[in-house]
Amino acid sequence: MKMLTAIIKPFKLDEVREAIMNAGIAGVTVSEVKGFGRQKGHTELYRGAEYQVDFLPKVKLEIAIKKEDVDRLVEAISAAANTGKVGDGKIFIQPLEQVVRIRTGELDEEAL
Amino acid sequence: MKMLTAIIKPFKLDEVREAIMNAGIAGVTVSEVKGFGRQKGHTELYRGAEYQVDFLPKVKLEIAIKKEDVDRLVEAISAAANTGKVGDGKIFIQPLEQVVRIRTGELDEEAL
Amino acid sequence: MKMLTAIIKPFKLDEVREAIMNAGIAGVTVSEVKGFGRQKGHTELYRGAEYQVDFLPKVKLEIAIKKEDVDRLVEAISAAANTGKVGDGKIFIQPLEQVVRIRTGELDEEAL
Amino acid sequence: MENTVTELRFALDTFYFLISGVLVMWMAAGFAMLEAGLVRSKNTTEILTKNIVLYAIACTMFLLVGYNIMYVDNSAGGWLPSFGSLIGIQAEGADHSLESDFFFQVVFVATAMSIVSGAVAERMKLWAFLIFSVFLTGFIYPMEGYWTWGGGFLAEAGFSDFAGSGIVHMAGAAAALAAVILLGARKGKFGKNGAVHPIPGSNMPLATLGTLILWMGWFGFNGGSQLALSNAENASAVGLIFVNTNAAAATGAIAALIVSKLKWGKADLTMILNGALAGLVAITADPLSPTPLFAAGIGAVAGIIVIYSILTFDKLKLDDPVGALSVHGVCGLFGLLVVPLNNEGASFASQLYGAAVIFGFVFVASWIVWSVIKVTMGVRVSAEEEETGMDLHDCGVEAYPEFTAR
Amino acid sequence: MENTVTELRFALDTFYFLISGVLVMWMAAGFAMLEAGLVRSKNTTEILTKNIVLYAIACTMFLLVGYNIMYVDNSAGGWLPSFGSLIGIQAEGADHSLESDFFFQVVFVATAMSIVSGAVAERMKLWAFLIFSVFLTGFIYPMEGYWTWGGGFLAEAGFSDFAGSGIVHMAGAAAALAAVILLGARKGKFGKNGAVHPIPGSNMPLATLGTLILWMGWFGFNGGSQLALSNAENASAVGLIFVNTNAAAATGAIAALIVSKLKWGKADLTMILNGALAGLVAITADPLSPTPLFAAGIGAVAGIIVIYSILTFDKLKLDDPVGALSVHGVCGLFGLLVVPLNNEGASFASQLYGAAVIFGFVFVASWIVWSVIKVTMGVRVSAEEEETGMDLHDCGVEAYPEFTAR
Amino acid sequence: MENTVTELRFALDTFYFLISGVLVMWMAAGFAMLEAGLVRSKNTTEILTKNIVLYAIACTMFLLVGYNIMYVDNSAGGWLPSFGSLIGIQAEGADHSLESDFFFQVVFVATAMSIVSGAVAERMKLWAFLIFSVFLTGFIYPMEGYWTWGGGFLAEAGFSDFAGSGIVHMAGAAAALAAVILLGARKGKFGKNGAVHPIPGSNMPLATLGTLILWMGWFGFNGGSQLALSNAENASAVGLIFVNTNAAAATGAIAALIVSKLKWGKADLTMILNGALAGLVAITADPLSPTPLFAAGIGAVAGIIVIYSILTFDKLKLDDPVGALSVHGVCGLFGLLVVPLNNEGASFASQLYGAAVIFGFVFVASWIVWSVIKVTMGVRVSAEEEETGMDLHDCGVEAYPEFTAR
Ligand SMILES: Nc1ncnc2c1ncn2[C@@H]1O[C@H](COP(=O)(O)OP(=O)(O)O)[C@@H](O)[C@H]1O
Ligand SMILES: Nc1ncnc2c1ncn2[C@@H]1O[C@H](COP(=O)(O)OP(=O)(O)O)[C@@H](O)[C@H]1O
Ligand SMILES: Nc1ncnc2c1ncn2[C@@H]1O[C@H](COP(=O)(O)OP(=O)(O)O)[C@@H](O)[C@H]1O
Repeated sequence: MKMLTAIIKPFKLDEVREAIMNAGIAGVTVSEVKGFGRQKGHTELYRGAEYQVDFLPKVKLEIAIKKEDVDRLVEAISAAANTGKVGDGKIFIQPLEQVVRIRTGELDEEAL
Repeated sequence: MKMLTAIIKPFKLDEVREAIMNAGIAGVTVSEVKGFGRQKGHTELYRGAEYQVDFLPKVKLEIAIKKEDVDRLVEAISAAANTGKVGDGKIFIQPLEQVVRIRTGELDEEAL
Repeated sequence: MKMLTAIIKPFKLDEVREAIMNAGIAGVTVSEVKGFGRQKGHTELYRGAEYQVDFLPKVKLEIAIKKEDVDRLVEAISAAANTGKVGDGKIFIQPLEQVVRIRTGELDEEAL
Repeated sequence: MENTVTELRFALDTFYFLISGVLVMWMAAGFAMLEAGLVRSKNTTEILTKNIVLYAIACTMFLLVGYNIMYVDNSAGGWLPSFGSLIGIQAEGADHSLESDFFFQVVFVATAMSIVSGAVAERMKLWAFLIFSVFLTGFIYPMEGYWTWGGGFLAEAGFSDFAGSGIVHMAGAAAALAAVILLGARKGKFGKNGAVHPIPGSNMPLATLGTLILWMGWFGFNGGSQLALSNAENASAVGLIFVNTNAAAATGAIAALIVSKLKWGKADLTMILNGALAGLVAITADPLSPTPLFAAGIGAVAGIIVIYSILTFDKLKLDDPVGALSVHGVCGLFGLLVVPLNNEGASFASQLYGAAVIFGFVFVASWIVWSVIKVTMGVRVSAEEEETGMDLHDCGVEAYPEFTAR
Repeated sequence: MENTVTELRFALDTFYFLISGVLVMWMAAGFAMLEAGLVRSKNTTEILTKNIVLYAIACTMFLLVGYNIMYVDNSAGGWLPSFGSLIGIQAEGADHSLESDFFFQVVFVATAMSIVSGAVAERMKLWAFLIFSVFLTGFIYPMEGYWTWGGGFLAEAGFSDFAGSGIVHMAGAAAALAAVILLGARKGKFGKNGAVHPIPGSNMPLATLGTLILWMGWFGFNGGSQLALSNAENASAVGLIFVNTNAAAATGAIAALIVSKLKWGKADLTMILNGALAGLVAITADPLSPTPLFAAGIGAVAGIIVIYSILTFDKLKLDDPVGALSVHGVCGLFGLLVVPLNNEGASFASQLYGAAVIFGFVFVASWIVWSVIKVTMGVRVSAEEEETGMDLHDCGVEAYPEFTAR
Repeated sequence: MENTVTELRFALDTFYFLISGVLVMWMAAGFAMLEAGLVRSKNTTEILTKNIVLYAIACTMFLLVGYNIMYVDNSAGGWLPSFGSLIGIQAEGADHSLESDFFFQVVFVATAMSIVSGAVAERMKLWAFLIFSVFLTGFIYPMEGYWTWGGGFLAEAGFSDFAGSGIVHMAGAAAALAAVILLGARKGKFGKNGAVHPIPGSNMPLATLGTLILWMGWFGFNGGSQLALSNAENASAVGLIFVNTNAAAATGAIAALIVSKLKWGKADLTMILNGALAGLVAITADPLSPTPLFAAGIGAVAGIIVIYSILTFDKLKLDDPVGALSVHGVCGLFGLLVVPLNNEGASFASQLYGAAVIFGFVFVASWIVWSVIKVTMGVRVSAEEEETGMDLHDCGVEAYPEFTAR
């Protein structure tokens, strides 16, 4: 199993969620994050002093999936989250050794 | 070492935290997330238009532990977080290669 | 590649971000978390009842990097985040198998 | 010319009633903000809904039946009011317009009802609350109000309650107490062995704003209760009432601050807010007879009482998220009982009698209404709704609905 | 002595104007809070900026030209106002100070303009809005205001609009409607097949506070529009106006609650808030002639209308984040049309005529101004700015700028 | 009959004082909200506590000693006040009730003190602040107030300050300046090489609400300072004061908007808010003599001054989170100095003299008190408390205590 983490632009969340569902994946955990990267931040103004805000709002999705679903899902997310502009985000794939469904105690692929 | 990530229902946080402490684990990092899964969301109403909210509030706990503590901790969390109703959440276990305690520079199991 | 996760004190964020940039790393994802550990919480008071708040505000940084950058970055973060007081936080290092840049489809080290 | 002057007096007194009424109406916003600040955000939309709708219901019911019950064509010294039509008709030679009087009175009813919403917050069904508010504002309050302000038997008995420490505030608290007992505490408030687990409200700026709105509105509440302004005596009286009202609130806040600092080493903001309100409630029974210094003393004592009262209700496991029972009930009673110290027209016995009658009647009548509601439709939301928050269930939208995890 | 009394009447009426004006000025805060609560947090600083600056512009423009256009030296029954200098000079033997009248009138203009900001929220350029506000408050509103309140041809035609259901509220809505059409809907509001995707506002306590502020301010709005208080007849009239205004708001809220409960099973808070405002707008056309019961009826009907109107605008894909078109436009018209039921001086025909003239003129004039702005500087922010939020682009700081992810 | 009329005038003037006082009291909420909005959320509970308690202390101290020092039995033209008992006794043949005068004056004191809390926000110990407020409101302010308004030597010297640009606002700023210097800047505000790191406040809607509350309250502040209303001349004066006050605030906001747009390309909301307040402070020195157009001019200039003043204080590394030194100090001085342009009774020299005396006295007296506090209990919280926020340390509860990560 793999743990797939995607960082995307916030306003793309709905489209990405649909893409994930259409790919037949049943669960996602989402959080709000701030991202810093190639996309440049913006200058804010407060009481006459300008300052640079480098952290931009992003949304992080964590999705535990079977190994064989990885490619399909990466494609689906990439397609849905792409705007072609810098800052579209990344997908990270990490090993996942075990999954437990708390309610039933089911394990691993059964628990996804 | 392993990194254990648990997604639970928010109101279970206190009980789960106690269970973790009782299992002799000394540290946890917690964040608020929204979860999407088998548990269905709810219909909200705003200015006469109903809409479906699929993301439900969940709490995510990240716990770095020794390999030999995994089973004990999974059991403790499962027991504390279980309500028997859909949406109780999951536990994910991932490999953890190295830990550093920033304050002292201690490494790995010493740093937990 | 590795995924490096650092938990630090919130007011150290700016310094740590600079340290990361100076180490030549181009991207970071940041989130607000609450931490529980050796550092003790504080007693709050509400309407005449005191209560213990164990979760302290922390900031979590997630940084995907090349294997060879790990040591350098750990050192840079440790130096910047260190106050010498309990609660300075930890750095966790986990395996990272694949990275995709959504905008271009670039993979792995190219995508960092 | 004489006529012009008489009419001018009529106009000034009418204006004074109306402006006082606007200030009291504004207290509806004060209660709404105070309560919105002191509940958790998952119950905030619901408490806002309760507050605005209860004001609307109070105004409507008091127009339809309440004012009539309380003031129109009643016999002096009686127990039972007469029933006539709506708000009656302007008397010949009245000092001010009937409608301005009605307006001033109607906003009082809403105040009484607002007291209840805070005490039952975070667990009472929206519709149970709204149905109760029909009864309190249409019948229970007007009935007991008639006994004193409408010239009924309590007035005759020498009971003295200038602006309503008892008739409005303690009455509201009595209705709230019945509900608090029937409802039970919020889940998680009380632990084993008498442990009290505080459930912090979500928004301190709103709670503070609400308190300052109430403080402002109280000048209308007490100042308007002189019921006339247009000659030197009355105007001077109103001036003194303003000064005393302000002084009692100020010392109430300071006293609560000091007790809080001495007891816990910290300035417990919501206790200070309650201290100010406690001073206001206590002085309301007679803001005219004391000197400003004495008024300051009354406020200070009320500011101390309110803290110990809140702690005591917690010990009794009576869960009151905003402290309404202590602020309006206990300090309302305290206010009534200190009247004789400054006002020769009142006696300790008559004050006690009046307080007992009002409390007893409102408590029992409310208990009956709440009980009927409990048996028929239920008063308490389900455990699951309480957990998820009442906003989603009753109102459909959260108070701060943006994605930010709650 | 006679002189003293005359001056005293002058003083009381002046004071009455000023206090009424303060209450209406306070409505600026009401609109600001209501709108801040009903937009997303990424557009909140910008809507706050619009609200405070529009008030400032309205006050300045009405001083420079507006009051002159509307009231000074105009011919009776005319179409075109005369032009003179500023606010004119106090007439001999006036009943109240000219400045107090100006103050009362100037805050009305701001109200008309405040209506627009809500309807165009979350997508209109700050500066396009501010430039339009110069025209509306300096020229368009004063012009149509002159036709009735300044003694122009609509007054002559028997059109009756006591406190401005049409002249202020529907006029504001007409200007807003032109903008809403030219602007288009917010991105994401309307889906395929007529789907409506609600875009919840960010802060329900602010929206509720705003509504209660407006409710409070309305006593000045309607109560002050009697324009005199200092004899028994006028004072009684003002008293009745207060009661009717309050009754209509209360039943508006209750009616909206009931419709919401019946239709969707829930208490839709922002609909209830709109219901209260709908009742207020509707009674504004004539808060003096109806009995309180009838006023309550008008409010209730308005509370029902407003919900169906909001749903209809959604169907028409006219995006109005706060419901301003329905509350001020539709219920303003409704208010005008029910005047003849209680007021013999008004006829259905003249009301319709007046409504059509005001709506037509303001809509067309606004359309022209908006169009010129659209062609020259543009009215709508870029798609990207809309996405990121207008706060960063127009104002530079977010409403809640702390690190906490938005 | 003559008596009735005299009493009626007495009643109207008393009422006018009381209502004006209520509006000024309401400014306490304005300062509380403005400051709560402009500090970080970790210091919000504490600033709320400071604001409500300082109001309470001001009211109590002014009752106990302040009013007596300032107004009772003093010799004309003197330096030192006499000491008597409390607020004195109503004079024979007074125009209005003594208590109404006291009430109006007491709320002014609170305003002066409110100015301080904003400037020292986010780093001054709660109790150091509260102890200072005892001295400012009980002694320092009443002393310098006596010199002009109590008939002391500044009044004799021809110093003219109608409603307190100097006596209230600049005085408050002088006390604040002493504290700002002694305290030092917030950690992180100033970087190397004169870099200014803005520390955005946490809640723009609250800051805007606070400003609009202050704007509203200012009608009482300036309008009530005419001190009489009940004849045509006074009533007309009050009317003009309202118009001028409103005009200056409006143009202050607009001017700040324009400067902000020209300088930075954006509409800096908190600068606009400060601009409105700057206009209000500046017109306060004489809201009666200028024409409305001239008042608008004064407001506009103040709106420009305030921006450059804020930038200058930043350059001087004097850290003032809310801009109180600029709004109340610099614009208060500006207001004093333009009085002679419209008011023949005032001369530039006497204005300068009065300003210097007030500023000098309040600054030095405050410096002494602050210094004693600094030496004995300390004025500044520890670096660690500053980091964690003052709410936890001083008050025990955060402003928004729900789990949501701060
Ligand atoms: N090395 C990294 N580690 C963790 N997160 C990263 C890394 N690089 C980028 N990110 C995340 O991805 C987001 C987008 O990255 P950015 O470099 O701005 O644009 P792009 O994805 O187009 O290359 C960042 O805001 C950050 O949240
Ligand atoms: N494949 C997944 N990857 C990541 N998180 C998941 C996944 N499936 C479920 N979750 C998380 O677990 C929560 C509970 O899952 P759900 O399917 O609703 O119920 P259950 O845990 O009872 O199976 C979800 O809200 C989501 O946060
Ligand atoms: N075993 C762990 N797993 C996950 N997070 C941890 C763990 N131990 C500590 N943390 C995180 O690190 C933070 C600091 O840890 P703490 O034990 O308080 O101090 P120190 O880092 O000095 O040892 C905690 O608040 C928590 O967020």
